[in-house]
Amino acid sequence: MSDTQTPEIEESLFEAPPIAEQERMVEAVLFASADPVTIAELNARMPHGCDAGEALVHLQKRYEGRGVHVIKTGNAYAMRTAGDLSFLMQKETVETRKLSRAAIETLAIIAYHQPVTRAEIEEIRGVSVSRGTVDQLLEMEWIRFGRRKMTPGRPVTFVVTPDFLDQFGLESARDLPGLKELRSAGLLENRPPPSLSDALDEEREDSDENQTELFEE
Amino acid sequence: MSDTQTPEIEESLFEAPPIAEQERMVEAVLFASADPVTIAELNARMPHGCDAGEALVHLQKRYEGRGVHVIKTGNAYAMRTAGDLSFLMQKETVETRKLSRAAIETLAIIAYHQPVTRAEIEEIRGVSVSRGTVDQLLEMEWIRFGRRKMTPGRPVTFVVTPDFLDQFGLESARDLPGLKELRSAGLLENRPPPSLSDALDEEREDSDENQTELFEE
Amino acid sequence: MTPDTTETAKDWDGDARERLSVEDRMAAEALIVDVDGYEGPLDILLSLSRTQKVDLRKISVLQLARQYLLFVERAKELRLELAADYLVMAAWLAFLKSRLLLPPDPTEEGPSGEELAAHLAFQLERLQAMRDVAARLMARDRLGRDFFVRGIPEVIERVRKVTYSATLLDLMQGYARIRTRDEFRPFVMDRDAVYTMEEALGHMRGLIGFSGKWTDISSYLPEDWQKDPIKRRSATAATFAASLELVKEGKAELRQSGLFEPIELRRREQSE
Repeated sequence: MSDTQTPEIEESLFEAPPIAEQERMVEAVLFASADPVTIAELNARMPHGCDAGEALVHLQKRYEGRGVHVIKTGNAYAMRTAGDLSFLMQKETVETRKLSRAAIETLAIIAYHQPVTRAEIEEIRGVSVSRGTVDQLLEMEWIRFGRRKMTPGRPVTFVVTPDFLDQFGLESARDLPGLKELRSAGLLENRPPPSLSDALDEEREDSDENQTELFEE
Repeated sequence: MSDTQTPEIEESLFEAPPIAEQERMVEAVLFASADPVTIAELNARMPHGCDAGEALVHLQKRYEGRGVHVIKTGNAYAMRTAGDLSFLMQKETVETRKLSRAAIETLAIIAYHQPVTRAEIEEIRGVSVSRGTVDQLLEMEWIRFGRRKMTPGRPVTFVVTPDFLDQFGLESARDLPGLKELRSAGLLENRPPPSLSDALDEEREDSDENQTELFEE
Repeated sequence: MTPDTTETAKDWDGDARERLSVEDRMAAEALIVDVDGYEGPLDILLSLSRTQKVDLRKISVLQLARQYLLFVERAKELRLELAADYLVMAAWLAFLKSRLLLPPDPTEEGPSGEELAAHLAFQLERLQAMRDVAARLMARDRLGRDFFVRGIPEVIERVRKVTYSATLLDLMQGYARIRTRDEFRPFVMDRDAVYTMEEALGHMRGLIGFSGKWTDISSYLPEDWQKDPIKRRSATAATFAASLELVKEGKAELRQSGLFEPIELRRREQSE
């Protein structure tokens, strides 16, 4: 290190601080500095007669194997956290969001009518089902593809997954309450004509027996 | 440290990293952060079974007498350069806004008398406290609102913040310089002017109790 | 009462005829020059108390009161504008002075002069103490001035993981919503006892052509609207309104011979 020589020449004028003290100084400067610091800058900041280069060597050795390292970047020095500890610098935040209304409705239709095609979902919902909604449910692994339907075009169907059952605490999709039960639980607010509701409930029971038939009439 | 027990119980489940490794982790996290980090935050970021509190004790010892220290401020820990090396840091020195005499006195009164109402500050200073003074301290985040006092009108109170402690290198409000002397001299008592009614006196006594509570663990 | 205040009380007796030293006067005058630099009357009192060169606990409050009143006098002579709280303090100190000098009146209520004086001494001591600790606080090693934070803080990378939640209730309500959507119909008032003007008009248009002579409009009421009083009222009103409409169209004429007499209607002859 070329800088090493200069202070020794001037040593006669000022007593330089002990090397351990110089090491402390370099440590503090490297810690607090917003940019990497060159040896020249260190020497300029430290008291007369100091040898930043030598102090740095000591410091580097001291931090070997520690959680923090002294590294050289260009011709300047800086302190950095050890690479193997980078996982500590990540903070995983888990954000819980409510599922969108479209997603809930789509999921509900799949659960009640599985296996069900996209066209059938759209027919029931009365609006088109966005690709994103289905993708989201697939990604969450709450639905999956069922077997293709034996109708023209052989469309894919969707069914719910064991994850879904797990999430909603159900033994099987058949445990989902029918409309009559929903109403008696106060989940249906408007009262449909009695004949229609009975029909729907019957339809539900039918679909429990053989869901595939539901849309093939 | 109450945190010490929990990981030991869970130790059977996961092998925690050796304490030297945990120390490295705490070192890396504290080093990387400009803001103080609580033990809870450390534990949350470290692998399961780690005991940040114990690792911290080791780390603090390691940095004793170094150019950088591990300090406790409030209930969090931080690394800071040693105060005796400030002469090296001209470049890093932040120009702080000069506080007015009124602001300094108000800050001291809040620190030593907290939680304290505006009326109490005014009684101590013998002059009304300008809005600007309180606003400045709030803006610097050295003071914040405490809970309301249980006296008529339920006035808001002021207390100092963890930032205040960090700023002045205090571990807690109990470490304020001269606090003990002031208390034993009775100068932190809320002594009402003699003309006040007895009813008011009783309330004052209540608030005295609140205060002692704050400083005593 | 603390021993200190007893001592102070002794001082007051001694001070009764004591004159302010030249030095005190100088100090008091110096204050006047720079009133703006002071933080209120308590601050002035604290500065004045320093001229007594004693421990604040042994301060002569009487002398202090005198000094302050003198200061206010001077300020008035110099026509300096003093803030109201300075004058309030002056009035209070004048009162305190009289209490301290006059023998205590046993019938008088409220705190004694000594108690008031002791409190003022306490206030001064407390303010001084606060100033002392404020100075000690500000002299501490300070963040960003004496000790420093990490210069290159490493930002904690936030890895955001989103999980979605939905309950069985959400699911069932969602399904119920879809399955019952078709059963909604817009809310309408059921008005089966209301005979509208349009109905009356339609009814009358069919009949008016045959009515060449004056006929009571009540005879135009449809048969099934004549029995039930509610229905009848509604039909009467509608029929009357429809009659007016026909008159307006120039198809009929209306007349009434007197108040509450029957209203009669007949076809208007198309003369033109």
